[in-house]
Amino acid sequence: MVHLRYFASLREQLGTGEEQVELPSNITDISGLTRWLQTREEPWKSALADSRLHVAINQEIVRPDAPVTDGDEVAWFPPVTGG
Amino acid sequence: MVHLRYFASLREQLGTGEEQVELPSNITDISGLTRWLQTREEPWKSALADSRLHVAINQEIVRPDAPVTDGDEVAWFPPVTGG
Amino acid sequence: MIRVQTGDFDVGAELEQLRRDNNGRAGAMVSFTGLVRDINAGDSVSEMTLEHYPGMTEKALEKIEQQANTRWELTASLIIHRVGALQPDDNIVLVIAASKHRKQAFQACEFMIDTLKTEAPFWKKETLPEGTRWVEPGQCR
Amino acid sequence: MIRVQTGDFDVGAELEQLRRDNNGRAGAMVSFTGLVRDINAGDSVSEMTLEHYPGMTEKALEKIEQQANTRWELTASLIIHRVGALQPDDNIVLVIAASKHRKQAFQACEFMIDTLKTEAPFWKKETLPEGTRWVEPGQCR
Repeated sequence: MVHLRYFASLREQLGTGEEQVELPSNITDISGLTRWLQTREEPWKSALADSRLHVAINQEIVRPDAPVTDGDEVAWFPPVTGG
Repeated sequence: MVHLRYFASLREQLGTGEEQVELPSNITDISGLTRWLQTREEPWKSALADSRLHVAINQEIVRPDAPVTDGDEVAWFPPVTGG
Repeated sequence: MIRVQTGDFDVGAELEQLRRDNNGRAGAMVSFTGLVRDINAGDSVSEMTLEHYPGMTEKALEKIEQQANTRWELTASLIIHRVGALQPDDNIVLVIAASKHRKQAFQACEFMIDTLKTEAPFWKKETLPEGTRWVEPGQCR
Repeated sequence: MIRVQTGDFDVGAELEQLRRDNNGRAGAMVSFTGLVRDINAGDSVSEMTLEHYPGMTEKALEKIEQQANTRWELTASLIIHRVGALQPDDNIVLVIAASKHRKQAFQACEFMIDTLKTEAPFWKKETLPEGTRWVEPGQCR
């Protein structure tokens, strides 16, 4: 299982903040995981197509080719605007 | 009359913080006034010879060639160290 | 030290605490306070909600504070960021850097708030007369 | 606003007052607090006395504040400087700049304290175990 999290405007677009999913065996990195989630019906495809989205694995920002493994917490979110 | 003021280490060296003096008629600028005060006995000569001293006329920093006129307040002091 | 909290903070009390911890060693303290503005991008803001990523937020702030302490010689530092619903004029964020040298305190404080604004997982949502909107990066301060 | 005073100041209260005066317009407030250090140039300091040039001091601080408000877009600013006898860890000086934009607040605050340190007529005298000495420029912070 991987723990998926969505924040801010993305969370609102998707209508969910988090979910647990079984990681398909052919998915090994963030790009693959994002593409797999985009095979869901809209708004998944368009919402996750935003190139400005950041991804974190286990609460550290990573690049799209970062490997994903079972047990990871993976988060997608728009550019940050705190402070 | 001009009102002369001395601050900080200079005040301590001279043993006085202020005085009123009659401006000699041949003195027209700060350089002249400083040289005239240096004709007093020591420590005046050496204390006022310090090239790092600043001079203010009527509470504005001026250069040595600034004109002095009757009624002015003239102050000598070492480099400032506030803040 | 870092804190993420819904409640307000007291800038004076935080500065005083750091001053006491420093007890004569600091010389210079620089604080940055970020406040909710009543106008943003030309629109009137009646409320702001700050969402964050619990867990990652704390890690990000700790990393920022650590980087500042590595790059500059600080005697103390602090980052506090609020989350949840805020009103115009409310405190949002407080960053303090204390050092023997004022340049170091200024640079470290500015580094921490600049880095926080691009790297810490906070998102602002504004309530305007027409409804709500998420703040875009660079749109705010 | 500028103030020269023998008594202490309360950084939190001053920030709070400026924040209230700004009421939603500021967004960013930067404060600099200068404190008496217990060690200067390697020597232990037990007391510090600040002498100033009454009248000129106020003019100099007002000019510095005015310059900052000309160069940067500030919603509020404040300079407070203490004079007289101070102990280690005591507040010496407080500079606050408030602006819509944090860069402007940082730059204006740093400009005011930097300029104050070279142009405002204050002189520090330290009491050391061996006696007293006047602080030399550049020797302190």
